[in-house]
Amino acid sequence: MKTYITNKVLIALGTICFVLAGLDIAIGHHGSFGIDALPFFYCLFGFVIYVALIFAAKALRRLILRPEDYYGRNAIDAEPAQRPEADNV
Amino acid sequence: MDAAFALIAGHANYWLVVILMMIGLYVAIARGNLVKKIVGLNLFQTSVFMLYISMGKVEGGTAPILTGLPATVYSNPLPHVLILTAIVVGISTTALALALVVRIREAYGTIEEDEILEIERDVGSKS
Amino acid sequence: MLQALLHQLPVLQIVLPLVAAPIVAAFGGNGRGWMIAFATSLIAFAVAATLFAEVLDGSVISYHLGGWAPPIGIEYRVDILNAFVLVIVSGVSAICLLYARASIAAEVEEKNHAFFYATFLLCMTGLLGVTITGDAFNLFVFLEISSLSGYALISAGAKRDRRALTAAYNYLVMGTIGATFFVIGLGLLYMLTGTLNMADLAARLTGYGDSRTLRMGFAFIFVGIALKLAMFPLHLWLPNAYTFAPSAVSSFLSATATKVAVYALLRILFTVFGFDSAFEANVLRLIVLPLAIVAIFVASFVAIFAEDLKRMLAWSSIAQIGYMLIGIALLSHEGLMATVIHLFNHAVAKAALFMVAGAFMLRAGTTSIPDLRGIARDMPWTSAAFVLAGLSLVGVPLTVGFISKWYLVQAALTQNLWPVALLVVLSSLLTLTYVWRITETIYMREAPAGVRRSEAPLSMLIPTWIFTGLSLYFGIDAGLTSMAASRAANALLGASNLFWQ
Amino acid sequence: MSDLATPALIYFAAALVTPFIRWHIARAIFLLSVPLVALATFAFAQYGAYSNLPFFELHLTLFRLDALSYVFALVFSLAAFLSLLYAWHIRDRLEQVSSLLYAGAAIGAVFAADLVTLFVFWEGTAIASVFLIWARRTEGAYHTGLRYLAIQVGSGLLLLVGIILNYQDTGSIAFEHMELGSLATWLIFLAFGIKCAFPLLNNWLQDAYPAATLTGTVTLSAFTTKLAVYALARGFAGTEILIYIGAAMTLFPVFFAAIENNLRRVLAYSLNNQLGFMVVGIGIGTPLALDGTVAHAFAHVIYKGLLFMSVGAVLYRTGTDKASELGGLWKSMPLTMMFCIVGALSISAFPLFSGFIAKSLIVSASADTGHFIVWLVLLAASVGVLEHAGIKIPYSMFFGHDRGLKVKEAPFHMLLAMGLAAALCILVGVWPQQLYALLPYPVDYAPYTTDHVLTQLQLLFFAGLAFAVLIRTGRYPVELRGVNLDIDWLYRRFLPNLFSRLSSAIRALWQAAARFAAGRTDRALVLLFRAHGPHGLIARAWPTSSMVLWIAVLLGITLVLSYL
Repeated sequence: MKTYITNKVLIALGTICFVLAGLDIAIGHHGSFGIDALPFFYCLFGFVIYVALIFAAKALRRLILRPEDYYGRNAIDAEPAQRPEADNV
Repeated sequence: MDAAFALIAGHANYWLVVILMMIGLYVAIARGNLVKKIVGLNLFQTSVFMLYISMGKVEGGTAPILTGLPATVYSNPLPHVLILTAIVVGISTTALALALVVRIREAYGTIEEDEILEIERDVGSKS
Repeated sequence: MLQALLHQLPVLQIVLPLVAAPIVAAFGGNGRGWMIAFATSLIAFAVAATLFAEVLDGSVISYHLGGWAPPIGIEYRVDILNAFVLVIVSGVSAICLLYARASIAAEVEEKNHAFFYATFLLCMTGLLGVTITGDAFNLFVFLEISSLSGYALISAGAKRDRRALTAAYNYLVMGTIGATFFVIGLGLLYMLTGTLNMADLAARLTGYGDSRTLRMGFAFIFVGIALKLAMFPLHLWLPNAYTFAPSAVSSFLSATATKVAVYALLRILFTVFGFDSAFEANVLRLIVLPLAIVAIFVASFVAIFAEDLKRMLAWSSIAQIGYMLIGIALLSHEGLMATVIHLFNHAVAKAALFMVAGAFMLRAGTTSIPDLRGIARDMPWTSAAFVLAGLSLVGVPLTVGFISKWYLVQAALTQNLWPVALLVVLSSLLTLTYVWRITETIYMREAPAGVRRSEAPLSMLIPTWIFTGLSLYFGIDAGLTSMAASRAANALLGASNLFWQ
Repeated sequence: MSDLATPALIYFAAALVTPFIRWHIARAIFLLSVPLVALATFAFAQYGAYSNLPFFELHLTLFRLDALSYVFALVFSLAAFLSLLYAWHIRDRLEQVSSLLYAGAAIGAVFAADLVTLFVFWEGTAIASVFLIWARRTEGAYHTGLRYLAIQVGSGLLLLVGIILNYQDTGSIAFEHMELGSLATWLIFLAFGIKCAFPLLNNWLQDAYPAATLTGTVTLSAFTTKLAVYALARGFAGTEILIYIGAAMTLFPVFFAAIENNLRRVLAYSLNNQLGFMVVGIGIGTPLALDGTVAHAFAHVIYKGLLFMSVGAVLYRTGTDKASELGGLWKSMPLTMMFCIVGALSISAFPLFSGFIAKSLIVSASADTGHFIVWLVLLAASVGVLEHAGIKIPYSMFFGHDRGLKVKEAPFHMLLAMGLAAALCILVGVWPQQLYALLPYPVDYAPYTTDHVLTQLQLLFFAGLAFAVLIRTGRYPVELRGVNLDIDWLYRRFLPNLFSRLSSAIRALWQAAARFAAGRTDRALVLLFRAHGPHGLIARAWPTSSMVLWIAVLLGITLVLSYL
């Protein structure tokens, strides 16, 4: 299956991140609490939290995912797709 | 003993009124026939008339018609007058009630309350 | 000349409709009856409004019937409270008569119209009389005039449904017992005091102190009036009577008859008994308050499940009377204000709602709720009036209903009766439920296919909207009602010497 | 009569007229003019209280213009204009009228200087807005609307009780700062909290917003919750508990949003998360934090509206808003995609976009006041925002799996509305001083420092990198059809089940005890109905004898009580 996140995109993103991390060394940043003044704090925080969030959400889904007609056949989630360009969507 | 006697005899009019009142109310409650209910109602009202009238009696008083004699003791005429009015009200009530009973009889073919309720419930559950 | 006429206003208030009634009965054929009745009610309203304006400053007009001075002669006594009720009764009569023309033409047989309007005028005479008189026995007579003509008016619904007859009969039996109880109580008071003038009674009763006869008299009078005002569980006559009466009559009686009874209760409780006895407080606190609360909930539930619009409105009346009784039972200035304002609110809103029911009856031929599906499409103005008047019944802000509930809740809270306050607020949800149920049916449901109903005639729409407009107008500009209510409450409490004041 | 001046009246008057304009283009133009006219009435007015309406023993003030109410009314007017422009094609008068009433009520509430007026408009927003859901005219929408209405009206009732109690306590109905402590203030706080979708009170939002019409959702997203933010800011600024409530609000929706399939519901969770930032700001209560809250509310209304518009445009063209059915639309709807990405960048707080210059104030304020944990939570929540609103929304609609959908670009008026909103996002992001000048307190804050820009970019890009890596390794969650349970499970499944279990248990007991098998009792209401229904014990016609008996009973009780 075709994906939009091609190697090129990955490399581009990686490069930007590399540059940003480099700037952290070159310019440095200040922090309010000490821990956030550490080098690469924001880089690591962003990456780790994102991954953790996704895994936590996937675990959550195991618990709470139900079929669309769980709340009844007439619930809004179980309604069939609307006719495109209908006014009352 | 005397006291008990006084309680009964001294208030004889009240006792009569109360008994009559109870009979009237009982008829109104217990009888399913609409006309009999009205009779009960009449008894009930009449008992009240008697309460008023007996109330107006003054010991040793005469009928409240001016005699011209200075020492005459009159019974109190006011309750009597009031009761005249109340009697008129009572008659109107009875007349209206009887008229209604006639109409009910035309509409339902019966004047027994339980039969009428039966018919009405059938209508109610159908509609 | 004019001045002389002005002095006769109190008696004119009664005599005009009383004299007009036989005229209507005799010459009222071909629609003339309606004309005369309507004109009379308009004049009566003008008289009531003039009286109201005169006593607005708190003064009292005392009129001696036939020139006989009270306490022997009969006195008509107008103060701000009963002038307010007079305005309500005569105003509602006029507007209901305006409405009645089209509605009665459809619901009552042509040959009976003259008698119908004559009876209507008599009923109005009775209600006005109860309100204006200062004599307790006279009050009974007027009460019976209004009740008897009321039974006849209700039975006029027999053309549509014969159950109107049994409803009228039941009401008659109950009403007569109630009135007789009232007379018994009055007799006992007369035995004690030898007077029947209310002001005089009040003055003498304070001198007599407590006695068994007094208490017994109070109990009889209280039960008698409670029956007339349909206090739960003495309400059993009301649902059928209001359901099967012609719509104009339902509208008229629901707006006036029970209100006048509430007024009579206020008069007796506060003016005559003067309210200095613990036993009255007992009765109010231990009987009226709980029964009123039960009434609100039970009657609201019945209204929620009702299948017929008029029956729903009738049960809702029983619930609304509960609010007025709570206001009385709280025995405070704010509570009485709530009662008086609610009196007005309910008169106006319920009259409008019954008029809407009548319009539906006229155009759709039924008031059965399932049959009214989608009727808002065909009768938008009537339906909109229902929603607005319904909101006033619920007590939504910007309607009169909110103001009376506000005072009621305040009154309950100042006495730390917060469960009562809470129940009052909760019960509004029930009211909302049954109003909403109708709104949903008439607006959201598909109309039955092929059914087309035209909008109600203007002669019915205008009265409906007058009432609806009033309940909105006085909800926003609450000055007049709350001022009148406040002064009325003052007058009532001032007449009595509440022991905790 | 009395002084009823408030800009809300213009909306209400227009709502009265709207149904009678027959030609729909004329109606649409008329609608568009309403927010502008209303805006003109207060945009250039001096601050102050303008109306004084005696209302029995109280005095109502319908129109109070100060810095706080000005900003909110301004952004509400903009939102009303944009959503009406977006809804240009709508011919349904019900929806148009309720949009006007809803916007009017929200603006009226913002200008209310006393609690009674606030209450009236508060309930007004509830009642007017539910028609935006019902305008969808399906059974599901009807039931969802009822749930929404019950909760919203419930919030109003709590508010009313709170107001009455507060009046008892203080003798005042003025809407000013309050201290939590009495029952009255707690009730008011709770009422605000429900409308603000506090954790556990939040679910009406996720339940209702995806159920409205596509244009209705855009309108809904602007007013109700921001009104609650306004009310909290006015009444409870600096209340400490709000900091923690807000922090929880920023975090928990993030997980739900990540796995939600319905894109409008994703945005509803995201809305919840954004409200969290504002609530934190209110809780901190320093001038910087409050400015941040107001600025964020302003920016948020615009970019969240923009995102809802882009999802709505896709829904309009494809007929669905479910991620599992969408993808690859960038070719057919390039402009919508562009605007959507502007919204996504704004909400993720990329520098040069409006979210950045607003959210930074709140995050900085939390750091300044030394709330370390809260600060960390906000930072983590920012990553979450990027995940579901910044990446998932545009990615799943315009990229993701190409479903081969062949559709047209969104209609012109939608593009115009989105373009205006996008332009606003960028304008505010690039020139924040214009927005800062409107804020209640003077702002001495420079968002564009090297430090700040750099750390923000690091945070966002590394999170983006994580996304790319997860996608490539196949660990990013696939979009699945289905519903995810939330608090609404309690009242949509658990309680009904419990009731039916209970009632069947009661039925079993009842039958065993009385051997009284009479009809079905599978609903709790049936017992009630049996007593009160048309043929129930209480409701049916009674013979006169029983009535008379009641009279006797009551007389007896009265006599007994009289002799006590």
